[in-house]
Amino acid sequence: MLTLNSVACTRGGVTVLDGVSFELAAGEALILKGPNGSGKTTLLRTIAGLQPASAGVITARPESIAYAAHADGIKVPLTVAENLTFWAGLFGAPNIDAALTAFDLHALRNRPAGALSAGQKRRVGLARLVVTGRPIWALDEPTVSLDAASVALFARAVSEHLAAGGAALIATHVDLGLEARSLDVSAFRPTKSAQQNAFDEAFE
Amino acid sequence: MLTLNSVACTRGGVTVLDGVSFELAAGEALILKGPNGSGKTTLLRTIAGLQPASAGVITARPESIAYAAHADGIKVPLTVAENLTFWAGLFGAPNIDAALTAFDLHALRNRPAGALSAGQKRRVGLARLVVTGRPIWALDEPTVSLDAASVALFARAVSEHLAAGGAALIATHVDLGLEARSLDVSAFRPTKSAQQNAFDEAFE
Amino acid sequence: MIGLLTRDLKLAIRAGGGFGLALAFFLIVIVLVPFGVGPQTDILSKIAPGILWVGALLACLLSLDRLFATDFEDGSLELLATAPLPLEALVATKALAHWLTTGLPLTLAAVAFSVLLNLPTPGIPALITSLAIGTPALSMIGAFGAALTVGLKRGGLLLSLLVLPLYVPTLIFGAEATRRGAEAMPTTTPMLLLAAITLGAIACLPFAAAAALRVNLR
Amino acid sequence: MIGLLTRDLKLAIRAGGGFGLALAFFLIVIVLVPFGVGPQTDILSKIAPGILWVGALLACLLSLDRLFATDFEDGSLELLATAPLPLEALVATKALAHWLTTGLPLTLAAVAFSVLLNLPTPGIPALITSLAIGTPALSMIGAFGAALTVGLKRGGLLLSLLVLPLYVPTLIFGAEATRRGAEAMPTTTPMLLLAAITLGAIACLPFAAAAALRVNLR
Amino acid sequence: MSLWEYANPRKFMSTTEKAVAPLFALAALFVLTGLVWGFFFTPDDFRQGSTVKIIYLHVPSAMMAINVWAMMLITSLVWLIRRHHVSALAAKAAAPIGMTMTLMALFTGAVWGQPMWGTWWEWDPRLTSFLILFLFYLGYMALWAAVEDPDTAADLTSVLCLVGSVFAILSRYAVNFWSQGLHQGASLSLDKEENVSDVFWIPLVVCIIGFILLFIALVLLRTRTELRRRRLHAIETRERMG
Ligand code: HEM
Ligand SMILES: Nc1ncnc2c1ncn2[C@@H]1O[C@H](COP(=O)(O)OP(=O)(O)OP(=O)(O)O)[C@@H](O)[C@H]1O
Ligand SMILES: Nc1ncnc2c1ncn2[C@@H]1O[C@H](COP(=O)(O)OP(=O)(O)OP(=O)(O)O)[C@@H](O)[C@H]1O
Ligand SMILES: [Mg+2]
Ligand SMILES: [Mg+2]
Repeated sequence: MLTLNSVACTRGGVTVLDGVSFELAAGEALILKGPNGSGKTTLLRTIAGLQPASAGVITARPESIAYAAHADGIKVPLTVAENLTFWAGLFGAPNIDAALTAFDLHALRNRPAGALSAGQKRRVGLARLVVTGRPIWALDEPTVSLDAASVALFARAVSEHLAAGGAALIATHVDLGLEARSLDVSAFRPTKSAQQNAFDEAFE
Repeated sequence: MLTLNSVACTRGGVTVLDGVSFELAAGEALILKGPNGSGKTTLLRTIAGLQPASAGVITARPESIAYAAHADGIKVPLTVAENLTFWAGLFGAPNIDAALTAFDLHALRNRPAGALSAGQKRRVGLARLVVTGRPIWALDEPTVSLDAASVALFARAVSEHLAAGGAALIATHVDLGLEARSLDVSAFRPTKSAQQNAFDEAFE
Repeated sequence: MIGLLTRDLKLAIRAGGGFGLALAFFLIVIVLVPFGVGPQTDILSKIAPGILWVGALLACLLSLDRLFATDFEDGSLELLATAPLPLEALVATKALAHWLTTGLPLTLAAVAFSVLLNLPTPGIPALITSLAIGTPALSMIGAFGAALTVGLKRGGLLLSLLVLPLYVPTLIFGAEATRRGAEAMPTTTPMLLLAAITLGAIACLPFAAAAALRVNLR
Repeated sequence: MIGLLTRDLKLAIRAGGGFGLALAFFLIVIVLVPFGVGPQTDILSKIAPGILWVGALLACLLSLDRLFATDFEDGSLELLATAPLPLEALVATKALAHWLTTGLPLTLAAVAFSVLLNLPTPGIPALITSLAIGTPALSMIGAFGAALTVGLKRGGLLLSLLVLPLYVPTLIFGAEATRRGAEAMPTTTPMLLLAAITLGAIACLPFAAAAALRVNLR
Repeated sequence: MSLWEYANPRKFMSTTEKAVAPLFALAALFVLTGLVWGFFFTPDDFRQGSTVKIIYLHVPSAMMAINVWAMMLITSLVWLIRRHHVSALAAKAAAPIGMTMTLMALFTGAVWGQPMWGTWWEWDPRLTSFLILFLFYLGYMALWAAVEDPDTAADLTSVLCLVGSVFAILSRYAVNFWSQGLHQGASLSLDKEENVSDVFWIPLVVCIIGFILLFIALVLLRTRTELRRRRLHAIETRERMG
C-alpha cells in the first residue's frame, strides 16, 4: 500500500533522515521507534505530503493517508459531535457513530471540546481517524495522555482497522500492546557526507 | 511540606473531586493516578493556587510550589538558553547550568525552541523546574513525548530533588521507575449529594 | 466546503458576536472620528465617504489576523491540508466566511451609519452599492495576507502592513464612487472598476494564498 | 521585571519589526485617509489633528490583541501567575513593553507624519507633547482590555469594542490639545487633563487588569 | 554556455568577485561627471532658477525606484520557477536599494516642491504613487525580516512581490483617477521637440547611466553579502544540530 524507496527528509534545512526504505502492506502495522529528535515526526509529515522528500520516492495511492499529528486540531468552542461531524462531512463519511463507539465517546458527545481533560481530547483526535475512512493511518505519538483503558481502546481500533484491510504507521515511545514490526529510525541518520551534500552544496 | 485537608475542586462549575486529604513530607514523592478525566489536572491547578479550592484547606509555605502543566510555556522564537535564563531571572536562580545538565540540554542550548522536536521541547519545559529552585514540584504528565532515556533523566532529576529535601507530586499514566507512594484520585469522586450541593445550591 | 463554512460561522458566533462585532467596531470608528476632527457638520459630511470606507477597511483588517492562525496553532490547518478539500477551496471558503461576518453586515448597516456622518442622501445608494461590490475584494485580499503571515507569532501589525497597500485601489474606487454619488454625479466608471478588482481578486488570489499556505505548512 | 521586559522586546523584534511595524501601520493609515477623503489640502490640514490621533489609537489597538494571548495559549501565563512576580507587575511590564514598541516610536516619528497631512507648523510641538503624555494611557488601558479578553479565541474585534470607548477621553483631550496648538491657542488645560488620565490609568488599571487575568486563568 | 550557469552560487561568486570594484569606479565616474556637469556647467532655468538642478538627483532616483521593483519581480519569478538561490537573494538584496531610491526621490521632490509649489507635500498622483511604492518596499522587507527559514521567506516574499506588482500598477491607475496633479509629465521621451533642451538633457542622461551602474554594483555587492550570510546560516545551523 505504501512504499518508501531511499527517502531523505529535511527539517529546517538539515537532512535528518536519509535512505529510508520500507514497504507497508494491507493489514500490516509498522511501529516507528527512535529517541527524541531522531526524525519520526519529520518522516510522518513527509509521508503525509506536508513537506517534500528531498530525495527518494514515496509511492502510495493519492489521498490514502490519514495523518494525526502531535496537535489534535480540535476546535474548543465546538462540541465533540460537532468536531467529528465536520471532519465526517469533509471526508464524506456517512456518520460519526462508529468513531464515537470506537473511542467510547458517546457520553461526551455533547460536551464542548474545551471542557475535556487532556486524555479525553486526545480520544476525540483519534476518533477523527475512523471518520476519515482512509486506509493508511500515519500516527504521531497517538497515546500521549491516554490512560491504560484508553490505550487498550486505541489498540483495538487499530487492530480492527488492520483487519478491515487498512495499514498503520505509528511513531511512539511506549508499548502499545500491538503485535507489529518495528523500525528504528535512528538507523537512518544521514552520514556526515550526505548531510553536507544535501545541505548546502550550492553555497560552497 | 504540603497538607491537604478534605479539599474539593471544581472545574467548569462541576465538583470533580471531593474530600482529598493527604500529606507530603520533604524527600517524598506522590504519584497521582486515575483514569482520564478523573481530576488530576484540576487538583494540581488547585494546589498550585491557580484556582481556589471549593472546600477544605491546603497548607503549604507560600511560593513553595513549582507547577508544570500540560503546556510547556516555551517561547518558540527564543533559544533554549534564553527561555531558561528568563525563568532563572524571574525566580532568582544564579544560572541555568544545573538545569541544562540535569536534562542534557547543553548541546541544544543555542537552538531556537521552535526547531526542537516534541520530546526535546518537553525536556526544556522540565528543566525550568530545576531553575525555579522551589521545594515542591507539582507535575502534570511530565513524561509525555519523552523517550526511555529522557524518562530516566527525569527520574534521576526527581530523585535528586527529593534527596535535596524537596517533594514532588506527579500526575501520570505511565510508570516512571520512581519508588513512591501513589494515590488514585478516582477514589475522591464526589458523591451524588456533594456534587449537587457544590454545583448550584444557589439556584434551587 | 459547506461544512467548513458552517464550522467557521459557528466558531465566529460562539466566540462572541460574530456578525455584530464588525458592526460595533465600525460604529465606534465612526463615533470616534467626530471626536477627533471636531463636530462641524460641513466638514464631516465632506469627509463622510472616505471615513465610512476607511472604517470598513479597518473593521475587515481587525478580524483578519486570526483567519488561518487559530487553525494553524491548534493543528487543524495541517489536517485540513491533508484532507480531500483543495487548499484553494479552503481559502475561498474562509474568505467567504470572513465576508459574511464583516463585509455583509457592514453593507447592510451602512445606511444607519451614513446618517451619523451626515452623508448627503444621494450618496447613500452609492455607498451601499460600492460596499456590496467592494467588500468581497477586501476579504479575499485579506485572506491572502493572512495566508502569508500565518506562521508568525505576532502577525497582526505585519499583516496590516502587507494588506493595506493592496487595499488602495479598492478604497480609492469605492470612496470615489460614494463621493460622486453624494455629489449626484454618475458613478458607473468607479463601480465598474471596483467590480473588476473584486472579480480579479476572487479569480486569482485563492491560488496565491493556497501557495503561501503550502509554503508555511512545509 | 527587567527580564520580562527584555523578553517581550526580544519577542517583538524576532517576530519581525518590533519598533518599525507600528510606525509603518501609522504611515499607512495616514496615506489611506487622503485616498478616502480626497486630496484637498485645506480639508486635510483641518482634520489632521484628529486623523493623527485616531491613527495612533488604531496602531496601538492592532498590536494589543496578542499582548497576553500568546502567553496564554502556550501556557506561560499560568506559569507566570505562579512565579514570584505579582500579576500587577506583570501587567505593568507588558504595558510598558507595548508602549516602547508602539507609543514611543509613534511619538518620535510624528513630525514626519504631520507634514504629510499638512498640519500647521505650530501644531507639531503640541502633537508631540500630547502623544508623549497620552500614549502611555493608551497602552495601559489596552492592556486592561487584553486582560479581559485573554481567554477568547477571536478576541480581536471584541477587544477593540471594549477598549475603544475607554479611549474616548484620551482621544478628545489629545486631539483638542493638538488642534489648539495648530491654531496657536494655549494648550495647558487639555494637556493637564491628558496627564491626569495617564497617571490615573497607570496607578489603577494594573490592579483591575491583574484581577481580570486571575479570573481568566481560573 | 547558458546564462543559468551564473545562477550557481559558486560561479556567481567567482565571476562577480572581480566585477564589483570596476563597476563601482565606473558608476562613480558617471555620477560625479553628471552631477558636476549638471550643477556647475548648465545655465539656470529662466523660471525655476537654480532649483531646477535638483533634477539631476531627482529623476534618476525616481526612475531607479521603479526599475528596481521590476528587477525584483523578475528575479522573484526566476526563483519561483527555477529555484535558483542567487535569484531569490538578489531580490532580497535589491529591496533596500530600491527603498532608498524611493526615499531619495520623495525627499528631493519635497525639497523641490517647497520653492515650486509652496508646500513640502502635496497629494499629487505621482508623489502619492511613490509613497505607495515605498509602502510596498517596506512590506516586502518586513516579510523577509519576519520569516525565520530562508527558503520559506524567499517563497513568501516572491509570492508577495508578484501579487504586489499587480496591485502597484492598479494603484498607479487608481491614483490618477483620484486626483489630477501638479507634477511634470515625462520629458525624456524620444520625441525631442517637446523636451527640455540638450544643455539639460545630456548631463541628465549621464546621471541616469551612473545611477544604473551604481545600482548594479550595489546589487552585486549586496547579493554577495547575502550569499555569504546564507552560507553562514547554513554552517551555524549544522553546528547547532551537532
Ligand atoms: C515629493 C515627491 C516627488 C516624487 C515622488 C516625484 C516623482 C517623480 C518621478 C517618478 C519622476 C520621473 C518621471 C519620468 O521620468 O517619467 C519625476 C520627474 C520629475 N519631477 Fe518629480 N516627484 C516629486 C516632486 C517633484 C517636485 C516638487 C517637482 C518640481 C516642481 C518635480 C519635478 C519633476 C521634474 C521636472 C521631473 C522631470 C520630468 C521629466 O521630464 O521626466 N517633482 N518625479
Ligand atoms: N523547524 C526546525 N528547524 C530545524 N530543525 C528542526 C526543526 N524542527 C525539528 N528540528 C530538528 O529535526 C530533528 C527531527 O525532529 P522530529 O520532530 O522529526 O523528531 P521526532 O523523532 O519526532 O522526536 P520526538 O520523539 O521528540 O517527537 C530534531 O533533531 C529536531 O531538533
Ligand atoms: N472547562 C471545563 N468545564 C467543565 N468541565 C471540565 C472543564 N475542564 C475539564 N472538565 C472536566 O473535569 C474533569 C476533570 O478534568 P481534568 O482535566 O482534571 O482530568 P485529568 O485527570 O487531568 O484527566 P487527563 O488524564 O485526561 O489529563 C473531566 O471530567 C473533564 O471533562
Ligand atoms: Mg515527534
Ligand atoms: Mg490532565
